[in-house]
Amino acid sequence: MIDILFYILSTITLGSAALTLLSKNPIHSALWLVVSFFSLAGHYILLNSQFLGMVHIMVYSGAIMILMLFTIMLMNLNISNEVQKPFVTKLVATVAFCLMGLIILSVVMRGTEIYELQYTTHGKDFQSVQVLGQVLLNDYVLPFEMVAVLLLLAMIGAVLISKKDKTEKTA
Amino acid sequence: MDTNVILLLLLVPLLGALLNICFGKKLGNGSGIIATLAVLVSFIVTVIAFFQVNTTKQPIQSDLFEWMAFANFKVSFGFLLDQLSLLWLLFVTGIGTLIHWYSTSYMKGDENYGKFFGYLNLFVFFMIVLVTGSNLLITFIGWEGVGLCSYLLIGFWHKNQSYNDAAKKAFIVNRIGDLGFLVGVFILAFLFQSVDYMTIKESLMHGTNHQINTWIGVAALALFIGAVGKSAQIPLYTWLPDAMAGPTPVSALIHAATMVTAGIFLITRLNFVFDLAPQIQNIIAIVGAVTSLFAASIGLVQNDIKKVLAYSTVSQLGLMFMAVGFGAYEIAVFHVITHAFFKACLFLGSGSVIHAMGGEQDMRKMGGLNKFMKATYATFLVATLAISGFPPFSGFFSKDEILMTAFHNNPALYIIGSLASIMTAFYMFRLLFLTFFRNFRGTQEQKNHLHESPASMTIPLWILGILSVVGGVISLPGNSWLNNYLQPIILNNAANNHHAFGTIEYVLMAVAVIGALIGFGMAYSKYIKKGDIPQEDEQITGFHKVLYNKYYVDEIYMKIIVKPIYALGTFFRDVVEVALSETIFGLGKIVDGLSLQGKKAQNGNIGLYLFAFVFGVCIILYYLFIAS
Amino acid sequence: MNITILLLTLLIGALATYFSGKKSAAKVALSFAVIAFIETFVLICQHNSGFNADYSVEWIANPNIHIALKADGLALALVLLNTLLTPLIILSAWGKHIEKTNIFYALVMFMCFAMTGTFLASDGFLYYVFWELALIPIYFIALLWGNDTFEARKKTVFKFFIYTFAGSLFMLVGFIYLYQKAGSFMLYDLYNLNLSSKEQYWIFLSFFIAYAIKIPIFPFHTWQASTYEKAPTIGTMLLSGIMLKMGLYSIIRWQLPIASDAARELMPTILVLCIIGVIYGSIVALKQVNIKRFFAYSSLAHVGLIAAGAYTLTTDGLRGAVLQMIAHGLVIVGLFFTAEILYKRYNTRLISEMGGIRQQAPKFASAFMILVFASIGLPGTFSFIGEFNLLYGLSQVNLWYALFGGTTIILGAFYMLRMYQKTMLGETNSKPFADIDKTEGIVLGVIVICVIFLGIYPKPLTELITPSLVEIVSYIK
Amino acid sequence: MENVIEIIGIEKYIYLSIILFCIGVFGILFRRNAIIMFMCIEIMLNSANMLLVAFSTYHQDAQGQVFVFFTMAVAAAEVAVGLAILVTIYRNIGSIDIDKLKNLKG
Amino acid sequence: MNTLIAIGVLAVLVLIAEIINLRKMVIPMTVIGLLGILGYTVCNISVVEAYYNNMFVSTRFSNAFSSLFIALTIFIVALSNDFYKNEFTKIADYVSLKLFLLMGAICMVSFGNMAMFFLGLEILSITLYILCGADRKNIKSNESAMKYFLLGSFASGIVLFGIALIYGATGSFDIAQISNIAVSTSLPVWYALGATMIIIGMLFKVAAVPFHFWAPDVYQGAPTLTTTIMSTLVKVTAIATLYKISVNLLHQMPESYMNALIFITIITLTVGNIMAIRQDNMKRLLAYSGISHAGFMMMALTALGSASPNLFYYATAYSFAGMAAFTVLMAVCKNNEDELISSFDGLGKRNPLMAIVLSIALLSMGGIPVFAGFFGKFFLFSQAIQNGYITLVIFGVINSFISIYYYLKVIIRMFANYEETNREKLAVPALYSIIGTIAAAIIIVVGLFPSLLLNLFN
Repeated sequence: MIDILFYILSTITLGSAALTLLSKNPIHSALWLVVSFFSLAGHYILLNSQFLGMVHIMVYSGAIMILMLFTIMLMNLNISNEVQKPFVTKLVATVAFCLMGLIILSVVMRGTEIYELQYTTHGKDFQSVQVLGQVLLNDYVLPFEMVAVLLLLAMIGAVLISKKDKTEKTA
Repeated sequence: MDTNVILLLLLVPLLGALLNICFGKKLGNGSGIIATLAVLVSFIVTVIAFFQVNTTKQPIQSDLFEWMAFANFKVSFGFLLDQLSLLWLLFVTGIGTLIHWYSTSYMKGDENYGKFFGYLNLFVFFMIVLVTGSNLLITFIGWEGVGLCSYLLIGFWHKNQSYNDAAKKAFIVNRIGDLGFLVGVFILAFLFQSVDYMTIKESLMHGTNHQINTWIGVAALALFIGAVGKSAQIPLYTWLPDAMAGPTPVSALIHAATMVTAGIFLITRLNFVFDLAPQIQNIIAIVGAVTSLFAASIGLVQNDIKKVLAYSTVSQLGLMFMAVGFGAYEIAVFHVITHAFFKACLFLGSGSVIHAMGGEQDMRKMGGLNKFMKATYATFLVATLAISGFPPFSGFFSKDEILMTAFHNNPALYIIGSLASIMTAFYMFRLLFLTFFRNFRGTQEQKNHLHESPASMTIPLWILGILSVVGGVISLPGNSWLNNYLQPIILNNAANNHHAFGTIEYVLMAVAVIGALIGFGMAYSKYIKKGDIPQEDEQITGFHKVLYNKYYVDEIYMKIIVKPIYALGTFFRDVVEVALSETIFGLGKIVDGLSLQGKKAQNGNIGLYLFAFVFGVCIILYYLFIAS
Repeated sequence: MNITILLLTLLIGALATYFSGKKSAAKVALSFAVIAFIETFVLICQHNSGFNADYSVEWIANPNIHIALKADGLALALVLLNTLLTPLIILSAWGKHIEKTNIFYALVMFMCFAMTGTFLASDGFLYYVFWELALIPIYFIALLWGNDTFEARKKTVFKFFIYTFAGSLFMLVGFIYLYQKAGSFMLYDLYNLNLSSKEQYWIFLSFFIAYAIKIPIFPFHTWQASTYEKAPTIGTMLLSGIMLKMGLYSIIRWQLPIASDAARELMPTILVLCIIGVIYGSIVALKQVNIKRFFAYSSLAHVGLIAAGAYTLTTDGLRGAVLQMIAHGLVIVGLFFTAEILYKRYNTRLISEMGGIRQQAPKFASAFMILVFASIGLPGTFSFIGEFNLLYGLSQVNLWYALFGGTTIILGAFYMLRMYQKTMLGETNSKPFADIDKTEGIVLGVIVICVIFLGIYPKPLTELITPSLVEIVSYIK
Repeated sequence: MENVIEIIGIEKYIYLSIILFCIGVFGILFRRNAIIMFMCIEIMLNSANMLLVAFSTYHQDAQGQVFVFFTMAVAAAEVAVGLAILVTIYRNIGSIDIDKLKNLKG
Repeated sequence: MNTLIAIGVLAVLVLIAEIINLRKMVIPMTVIGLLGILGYTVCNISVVEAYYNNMFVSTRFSNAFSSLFIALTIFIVALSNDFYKNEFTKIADYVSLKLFLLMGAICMVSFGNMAMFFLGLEILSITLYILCGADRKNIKSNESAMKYFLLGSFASGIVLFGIALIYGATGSFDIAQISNIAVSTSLPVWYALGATMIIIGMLFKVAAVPFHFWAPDVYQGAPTLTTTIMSTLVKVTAIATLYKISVNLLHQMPESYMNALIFITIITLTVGNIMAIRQDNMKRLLAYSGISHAGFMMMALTALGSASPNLFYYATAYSFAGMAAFTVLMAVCKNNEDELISSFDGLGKRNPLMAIVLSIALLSMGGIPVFAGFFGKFFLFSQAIQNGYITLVIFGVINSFISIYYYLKVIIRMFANYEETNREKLAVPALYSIIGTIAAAIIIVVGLFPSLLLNLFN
């Protein structure tokens, strides 16, 4: 049951990810990506990380993708007028994709043969919101603060780059 | 005392040289006087020293200071006045004084009058160094020093580039010999841990090591090459005829009387070394004999008065080498001395002629000068008789001794020597007849100008003429003063085991005289009786032409040595240099080209960068995880 | 006297010259150079009286690097050459209009400083630092004050710099390797290392590249002629007179004692190279049309012989090398100065456009002639002493080397006299040629006097250097 | 749901995320529309997130999930800045085709 | 740790100053503040301590590098005054961004946990994306920002994937723990794969070949001050982090890792230098030279664990030389469209001080003795030889003289006596002159007394 679910979700994830980059219309791509993110959230929930799954949906599908859609619409890119890459480039891209996938996969597969998987539950709670909160705000408080710094500077930066200043308007 | 004598001997000419070179312009005519006096002082010192040594039988020796030090030996700046060096000094300074005196008139009016005497004095200085050096390296200073002066004096009229060529040639050819000299020094120094004559002699006298004999042979050969260069023997003789470009007194002093005999001096000095290398002695004798014949044959047809004398000098030097080669050092020395007298006389005489002719040297333009220049003619005649070997002139004795020695040692060489002597007589009388007899063939202007030279020129001529006549007394057959005198120097003295003076010797003498007469007769019949005048250059044909062009030796040397070197120079400059430079800096060009290609590859396309990135990752992963 | 004073004098001299302004720069530089010469003289006197002027203080603790100076006879002799030539070189441009005079002379003084340092340093690292430092001023001197168009000389000077720099980097690698072995850069620590023959082989080669380019030894000489041609004459004098001696000195001081087995093993090859250089340089010189290039090739021939002498590994060869270094330094500086005088008067360096000067300028002609004859090793000049030592050293190894090396005395005479004939002799030139003036006279006079005096009485120098050489040879054995 | 890793196996998750990652890479190589490329980068980051969560469960350790939070923040910041840059480019050249950005080369 | 906090506080103060309209105070305040922080850090250089549950670990290595970063930031902030003259209203943004960048850099060398490493990396990168694109009306600036952003986030993705894999293998983000686990037990291949991916990500940051393509383009397009930051501060940070990561992750790796690293080092050296030869843009030239310097610094990876003083020395020498060079570049090219090398023609006449500063900087980079760059190379070569990597050293040597070639080309142009370049004197803001001189002085002083820096490590 669970493994069927896993396979279905995986298919959706991979399929929608592939469609994201194969769609000619950027809006379609964005929507396919949302689908992909939702399926990933499904994976998270499958892995019993409900909280993370929800956060994921909120941040990615809710914030990031909306931002992207806004941008796409702002630039009026809904009609695909993108010039396609030449065929050779596409071929090479495909080759690169296959090559990289094959190499990494084969590395991992060969590795797992040697490494015997052991899995024993210790039964402790490790993924409830409470535990996550504790870990995040006790052990990981410094990175947490750094994330704050990161977001602050991203904000400053985004404003710095995209804000039109008054002199420009008058000019 | 000894040191002072040596210093006086050396420094007076040096001082004269420096004075004349530095202040020649200011001294004016005084420079000639200063120079002559300087040499005269040396001569007087030499005479005093000569008598001292002759009485005490002890050489005067002085080491001034340590000059060079090597790992296994030291070279001191030392001088040695022994019988041999004094003998040389006597005629060097003696004839030197005369020639200086002669030059005061000869060179009068030259713009570099002072410098001329400066160089002459410098030459005398170096010649003194050469003969008095107590070791090979001091001798080498003199050896090269006289070469330097020879260079300076041959090219004295430096505005004429062909004279400069001659000077250069003289120096360079001499240097070939000098390399031989140096190699000889290296071997001797290596063998004996010394370059000092006395020390080498000592160590040779006490215990000869047979193993070193081959090396001694090599050393002797090398030193002989040095002598060949300096004394103008085959194959390095070509510079001497060209050296006649210098002022005539120079030819007399340097290229006839003194410097060119340095080779004989060296070999005599090192007789103890050469005695150990019989094969080399053989070579020396052969080279000497061949040179004498070869040069004499060229002399037969030359028309330049000085060239004839030059080839004659080469030829006479050949005879001396022949003597040296037979181990008859004292005979060679004897001939050196007599040769110095008569050849100096001949050169100065020819100088007088040239002076009178206003610089003309071609005998075809002369003739009948005996009427105008009595003193010159007389002395010239005497010297000619001497060189041709007519008794009782000095040349007869010395030449005869050489031929006699040759006859005893190697009859083939005797015949060659005799032939050379006959030729000598012929060309000398040819010279005499063409110059002084019959009618004057020059221009009217020259004829009006003809005059006897001033006393300062004729007196030296007379003195030398007299010496040419009586010079033979120092080594009369049977009772040779010279042999006894040189006994301490020459280990293997011919006086000790001299062959008996018998019938055969008288026959040989007679043969020699007849030979001289034949030469005289042929010259007489051709140039007096028939009244031949040598042909113009372009009319000369056949073997005569070969002779006239000196067997084309100069041309051959030019073709096989000088030209290839130049060609090589051009080749190196234009091909090898460029190629080397290109190969080494070509690497730079390759890098530069790579850079250009790289610049093209970096085309600004993000896609490309990403591809590179991804492929880079793939390659790294492949290498790390799959390949290994 | 402390040895560092000498170095400081030169360094301060460089700075003082820079700050002295354009008008007095030459004077300041000259006075400091003369002071340095006097100091060197004092040092040598002290050395002769047994005073040990070695100096050592730690510079960097890890890696173990010292500011170590060794003032033995060998080093002092070369320092003497350096400090004697520097004032002469400065004098040689006396009164000549030079742009940015202060910078120019400051660079000259700085170069003198660096070269002195190279000769004195006994810590390999310090030595390397000085070695490289000497390269920078000459680069700028040649580049900014050189002849020909800027583009042309840029290319040449560039090649020179890169080439020599490239060579010396390999030496640096060698030094680093040695340091790893010895844990120190100090001269004696390196001498006492026990290196395997393979290590020695590589060390030797890494040093050899640096030195062969600097000296230069055939076939590494391709930078030489064009750089000499393009550099201003002062630069050429510094290069040929002193700088290439750095390479030769280093062979003796560093390369041979450290990698002696390799030196012995490779000796035939290197001697052959050196001797090819002698003959090759002479023959190429014959066909040169530019007088500075001509001297450059003559220099190639001479230093080839010097290098050959050094590589004989005999005391005599080494002594000859050192003596000839000094002799060659003096003579080549004199010769380049004559080239400069010729250029000043005629505004050309083409030999073919000269000639017929001797009568017009007898003093100049005489001085030039003495230099020419000194250059070809006439006995009585200092070069002969060196050359004889060298050839004798070579003959001890193998007579053939001496014979082929000795061709220099024939070929040298050949090209030198040919050049002299073409430049000085012949029909009096229609162009006027002023005889030398006072400063020119001083420069040439000092050189001529030194060359002749040392040719007759070389003992002070020989005694100065021999103990050091004997010591070095003892390390080689 | 307790032992989802046990049932499915951690390696499957790894394969999944690797493939997802490679799809992201492929997209970046494949497209020249900058905004799609942004999306592909998001896919890559998400594949890593996926992996982190899977390993977090596998190790029964909360740190992995905490790390995912940070990643999300980073992704958000990146996207914000990236879109800002994209907007300025669009303002300047009226296109977001990265192949038109070829002024800098050589 | 206090350093990091203080910088954060300073950054916030800068933002506050903007709000209360004290823009003129921003730069002096920042410089003074940073000087204080620098003093504090240097004084506490020997403090070895872990903070916040091992998130932030201060060691000699991290303290020394932090000090270097702070010093570089001081220079950069000081340069901002004249550089942003036309955009003075945004000065607080710019300065605070630089301070954030500094925080990121310090996190990267002091991290004790992968989270800190990753966040530091991202703070650094994102700030740079912003700074690259800051000159937004300039299409080149946009382009460079875009290129950097795309490639940078791609690299971030790889790093993150690597971190995830390592986490999978070890179950920890703590670098010390990971290191221990890696030594003590045999790990699945994920670990090696993860480590490789992280290192690849860092190789991208240091612009090692073949991940170097972005560097010249981005350097050229970015505002010059940003380029300065990238080629000094960021490059040094990246290399220090690479070193630290390698030390912690790469021990007991098979020989092939070292081979790969050495190979990458060699091609980085070579490609960087060869490409630099034909450049006619000064910024590109410095970018390529920066690539080759990265190669030199990567030599430190041949002696993991013992090379930190050498690496630090080289990093200092290189970054101050870069600082000096870029200061001159800014002074010379401030009004030019392009930073062509030809704009340096005749600088020796137009402004001798700047010409000398640039010459010193370039000669130092080229490795001419007494300048710090030489000793840097020397130490690295020396250590590589010690570890037996002679091939590497030989390539280093060959590259040294290739690099001299193009450095000299610039120097020649400055001192050339071109007639046509007899342009008027170049007026340079006083701060530029001061900063250039100080940087040059540091190069020389550090060169003459290398122990000053080397002793920081013992």
